[in-house]
Amino acid sequence: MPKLLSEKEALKAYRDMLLIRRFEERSSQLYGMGLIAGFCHLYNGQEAIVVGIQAVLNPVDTVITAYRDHGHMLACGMDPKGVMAELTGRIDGYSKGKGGSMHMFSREKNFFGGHGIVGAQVPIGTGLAFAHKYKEDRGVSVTFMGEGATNQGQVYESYNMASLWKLPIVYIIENNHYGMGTSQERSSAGPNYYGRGQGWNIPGEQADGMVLQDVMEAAKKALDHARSGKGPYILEFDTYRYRGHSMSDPAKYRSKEEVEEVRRHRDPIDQFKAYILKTLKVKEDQIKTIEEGVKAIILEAVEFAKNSPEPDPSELYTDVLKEVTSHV
Amino acid sequence: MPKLLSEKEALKAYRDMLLIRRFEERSSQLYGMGLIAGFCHLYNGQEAIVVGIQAVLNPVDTVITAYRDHGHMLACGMDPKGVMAELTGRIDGYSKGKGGSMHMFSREKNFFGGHGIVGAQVPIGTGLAFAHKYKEDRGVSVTFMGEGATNQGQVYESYNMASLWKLPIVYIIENNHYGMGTSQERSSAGPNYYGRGQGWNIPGEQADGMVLQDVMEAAKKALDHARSGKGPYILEFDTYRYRGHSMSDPAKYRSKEEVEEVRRHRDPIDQFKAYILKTLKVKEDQIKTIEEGVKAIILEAVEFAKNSPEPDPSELYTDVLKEVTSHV
Amino acid sequence: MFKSLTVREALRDAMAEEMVRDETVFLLGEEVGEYNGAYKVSQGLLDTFGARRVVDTPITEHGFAGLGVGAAFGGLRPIVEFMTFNFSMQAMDQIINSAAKTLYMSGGQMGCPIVFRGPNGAASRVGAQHSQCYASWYAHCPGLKVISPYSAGDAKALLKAAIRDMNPVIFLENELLYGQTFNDVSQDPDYVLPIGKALVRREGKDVTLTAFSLMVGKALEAADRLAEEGIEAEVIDLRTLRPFDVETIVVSVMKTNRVVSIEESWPFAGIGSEIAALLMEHAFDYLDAPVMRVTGADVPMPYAANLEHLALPQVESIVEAAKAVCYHS
Amino acid sequence: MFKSLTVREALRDAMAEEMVRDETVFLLGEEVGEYNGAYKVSQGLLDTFGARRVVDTPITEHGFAGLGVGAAFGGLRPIVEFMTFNFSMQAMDQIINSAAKTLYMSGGQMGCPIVFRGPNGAASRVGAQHSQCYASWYAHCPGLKVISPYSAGDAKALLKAAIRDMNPVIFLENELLYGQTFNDVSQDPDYVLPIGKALVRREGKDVTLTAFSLMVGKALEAADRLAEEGIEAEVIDLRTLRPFDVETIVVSVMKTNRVVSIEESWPFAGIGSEIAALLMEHAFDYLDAPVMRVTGADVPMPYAANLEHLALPQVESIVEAAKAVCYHS
Ligand SMILES: Cc1ncc(C[n+]2csc(CCOP(=O)(O)OP(=O)(O)O)c2C)c(N)n1
Ligand SMILES: Cc1ncc(C[n+]2csc(CCOP(=O)(O)OP(=O)(O)O)c2C)c(N)n1
Ligand SMILES: [Mg+2]
Ligand SMILES: [Mg+2]
Repeated sequence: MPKLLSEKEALKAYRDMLLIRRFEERSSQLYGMGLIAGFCHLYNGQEAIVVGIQAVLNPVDTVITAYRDHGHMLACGMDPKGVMAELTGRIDGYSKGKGGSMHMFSREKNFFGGHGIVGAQVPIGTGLAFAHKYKEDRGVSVTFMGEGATNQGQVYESYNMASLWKLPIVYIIENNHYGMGTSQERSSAGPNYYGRGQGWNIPGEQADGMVLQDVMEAAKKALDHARSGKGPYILEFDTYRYRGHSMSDPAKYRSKEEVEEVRRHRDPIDQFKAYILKTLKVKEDQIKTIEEGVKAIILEAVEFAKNSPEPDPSELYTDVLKEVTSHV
Repeated sequence: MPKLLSEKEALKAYRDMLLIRRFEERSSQLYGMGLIAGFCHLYNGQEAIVVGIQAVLNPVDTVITAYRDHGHMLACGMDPKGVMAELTGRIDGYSKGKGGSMHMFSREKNFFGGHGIVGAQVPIGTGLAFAHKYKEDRGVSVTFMGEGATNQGQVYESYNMASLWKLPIVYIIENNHYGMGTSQERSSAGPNYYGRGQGWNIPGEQADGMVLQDVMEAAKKALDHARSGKGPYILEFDTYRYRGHSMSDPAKYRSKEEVEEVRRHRDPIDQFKAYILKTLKVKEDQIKTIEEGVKAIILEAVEFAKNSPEPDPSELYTDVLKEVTSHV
Repeated sequence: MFKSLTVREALRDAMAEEMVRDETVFLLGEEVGEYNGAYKVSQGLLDTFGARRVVDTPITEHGFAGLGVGAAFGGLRPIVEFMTFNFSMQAMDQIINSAAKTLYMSGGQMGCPIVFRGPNGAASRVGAQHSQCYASWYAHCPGLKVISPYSAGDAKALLKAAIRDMNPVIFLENELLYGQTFNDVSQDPDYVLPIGKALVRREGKDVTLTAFSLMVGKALEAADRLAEEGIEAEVIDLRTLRPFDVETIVVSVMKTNRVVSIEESWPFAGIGSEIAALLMEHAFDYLDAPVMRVTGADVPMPYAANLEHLALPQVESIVEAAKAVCYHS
Repeated sequence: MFKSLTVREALRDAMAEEMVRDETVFLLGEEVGEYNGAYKVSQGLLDTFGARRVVDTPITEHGFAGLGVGAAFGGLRPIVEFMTFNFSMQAMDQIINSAAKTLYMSGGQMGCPIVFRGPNGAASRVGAQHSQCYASWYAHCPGLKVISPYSAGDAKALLKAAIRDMNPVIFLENELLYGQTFNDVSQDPDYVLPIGKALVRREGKDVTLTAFSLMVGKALEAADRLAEEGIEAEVIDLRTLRPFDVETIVVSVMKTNRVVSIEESWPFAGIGSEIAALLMEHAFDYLDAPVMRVTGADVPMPYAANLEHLALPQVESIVEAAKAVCYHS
């Protein structure tokens, strides 16, 4: 473990996971208040995955995911103010309020969205890998998907091209065991997801997505593989989402006990907190400080998102086309 | 082998393969004469596959394939006259001349086409299997595809549903090593095609598609599996097409020697003829009789197809919609 | 004989009655079973009909649409639910190339009796990828029938007609209508409506408003407002988009001489464009003003509340358009 | 300065010149490399530019279209060839939801400079699944540009413009035009045409014929025939379908007062429908006759030679339509 994380890094990871958790809790509140609308998919419970992976990325690496994307954005350093203002549909949001929860991007942070169509991000992420290779920038595309999305045919079309052309890409399957109300058992044939790449000569492995260190370790191995020119790698993380699929899902397809069981025994933040307290001997008041810092950031984000104005009506017709042409 | 084929059956199989071969040779001629147009994909070289599989099917079983479909139609007993007349675009063709080479069907023979979009027949065939199971008719859907088509995502979406719901289906991959001008190596990652089902718990195996008896043996096993309620099975047959991809393909992407090598040493008809002569002690003149019979049938089909009239102009607007409603 | 029901309930009843009537009818789609439908349209169907006939699928629209087509070829009558029609884009090839064209390509042999249904167009605040209206795309294509009802009664009677039809039918619902109640729902299990007939929902002599689905409600509201200003608008609920009932519109135009077409989709090559072209051809001499189109803005759907409102046709814009063609200010 | 070339050669030259100019431009698709293109449009490009920039793909349109979109997001300028646009239906979701909408959904951040190109519409005798015209579907959707050129010179200059454009461009070619020679091809590598401008290919005062792609040729032939009968037809080559150059048509109609729109696609909600609607809105008082549409028959494309001929617009039907709107018999 010390190989993976210095104290400073551990505290940053703890802070990032907490930031995501608190951000989502606030999003839920704002949704209840009517300040956020439409589809809004929260990430509570899955925080260790994005934070663990982000910890082993290089700045040149690119990240892409589906609609359950707030965690990915915060983990890669996007400003919570801009994310929250997008959720409220305001001009200071990352997409000027035009995209909403599912459609945010940051070229600066190499975050390529935020995609609402299940599976669509997978070929796109494969294209980002193609670009890395073409440009020889040594970057890796990290392409996330849910376990439900792995049944999409475009995933295997992508696997095929990625393997044929040895593209630098790590496919990450966040297996939270449900795709909306459908459990993994009812949606997916086969022994597991990480092994489905074998048919295309893509190695894969599984790790506990609730344990930050496990995520990092697996991610490091996968990234090294992709970076060294060996082609794609698949990681499947066992994880859980605490909330319903989206804000409008009461999640009656699973028992309260099932959820409570995970929250109590496998929560990624609790587990990591226990680890840093015990193994890294971090002091309780260091933790306190972090928690207060996070609280302040979130409050600020909420205030910002409430006070940012709606986009000007003229924005309706902007950004449909980009009206410059390229002259190299 | 005697378990598989009586003398009578063997002679029928020989005749069917020969019928297909001669039919395709004539199609090629008619194409050259301008009597057939558009896309026309010949089956020469692959005859043992459809004939071998057809030999182990029950009448209730359904067959579906792509556009390289003349062999499948003849093997399942469709009338060469109707097939040839469709190729010439005449009213007595199986589709009244409206479909052409790629789009023929026979409900009577349970042949469901003839589909021009690569991969599209695979979910459709899976739906035929769904119907078999729903109706409990003990039928199996036999769904053919090329090795190029196996890269299509919809194939894996189909595998997933077929395995989840234990549908009675055998997927047949006719691996002729080229999809148009692209060799298997350049189109497909992975060690093989039949093994790609493992990720979905679907058993698969490979056999020599140039040897009729091998095809039958493999097919029998696969059909038994599907019929007994165990779900899908994948068969990959190693085969070869002698002609270009379609009539307009000069096939410059492979050497004449490569083609000649297969023709000389692995031709399915020659191999089977040698087998029946030697092992079944069939007489040369029995073979002759068959050959003459086939010749006559083909000549008759050609005459028929040349003389059948073009569809009446009024046919332009028929068959767009079916104007009866169901009242059970 | 006519009962008050929500559109959601009416659709469910249509499916349930047809499943009782015909053993080969089954429902296939994401979350249609144990979840009772993402929008609860299939509420109770799994309990009533069991997992053989109410089939939850993986999230693989291309695959399960194609599977539906195959099942239809195989003698069944699938109802394929798209959670929303936005996801039908993944299945487009199977819908057009396999379902719509095969009857023709087979010279009449291979009918494909299948219904593709689900909410179409914008819900509320769900953004560009989840808010497209597919009406004109599907209506463009021969081999399909395309229905898009407004009221609960029509939804039920037309869905039943669609299920009984021998052809592939695209049945475009609207999420914002699901909860709306109408007192026009027939309880007679044999009551079906003919596909291909528009309905005059309000008579008027000054201007014809054409609309379908959710926009019929807006057109009716606009007609109320116009009445206050002394303009009597006739409101036509198109109901079916293919085959298209141009006659009902022409008859109306012969009286009103003015038309406003309303749809929530993008303007270019939309349903309104077709209406303009058809009226040119069939009623040129009766038109006292150009056909005016009120459509969704020619942009992907924005998320922001104010922009979304601006992107969609509102009652005010319909009123304005009607006044404009009446040269009334 | 202008040279004689086939459309096929002109397209190849456009790609080659842009690949020389800009290192980020590359070509991706089935059989584009070693096979030199299924229709030989990319002849020689692999030899010149190597396998890094001329990439043969598996037969997975959905996947490689999406890969192209990702590569565009990642800073490259992909040209994605569909062997024919019929296969783009498998990729529709990536084209519309990912390529066309993302700029808007990102508030302007995520441009997607990509060209999807290939033959559109009917070739010869290839049947229903291989003969669809996608012009109106794509032109319906904001966030795209849609080009469909006729001559070799336009093909080259507009494809170069498309490759340089910052937006997703749908570039609809025609297989039957590939072998046709035009002497209008600029050899200046900096010569590009603006996207969005129609061209008057023949001047006339009696009737306006609008067309795009292969149908421009038929319209020009029809104009010759009409001239023999004393009718002077003006022929407009639309060239771009989105953004649409309504001005050029309106200017023409102000002179001719009559329009025949020609396209090979199905009539319902087609390009002709849009032209009718636009002319209602922009030139109602100038129209002396209804806009008449000559379109493909409203059926899937039949294979039989005689039926295929009947299914497609022919010179005779254009001549007849023009005479009809001129009230000339
Ligand atoms: C193509 C498509 N079909 C259906 C949907 C509706 N939908 C959104 S999320 C979702 C479930 C996805 O589950 P999973 O991939 O496991 O991701 P998770 O939500 O668990 O993170 C569904 C069915 C969609 N957005 N796109
Ligand atoms: C979706 C789609 N893409 C491309 C094509 C053009 N095409 C027709 S056949 C073919 C090659 C298919 O190869 P394979 O599956 O190996 O079958 P084979 O022709 O060898 O029998 C291609 C690319 C098509 N018909 N459909
Ligand atoms: Mg999940
Ligand atoms: Mg092949």
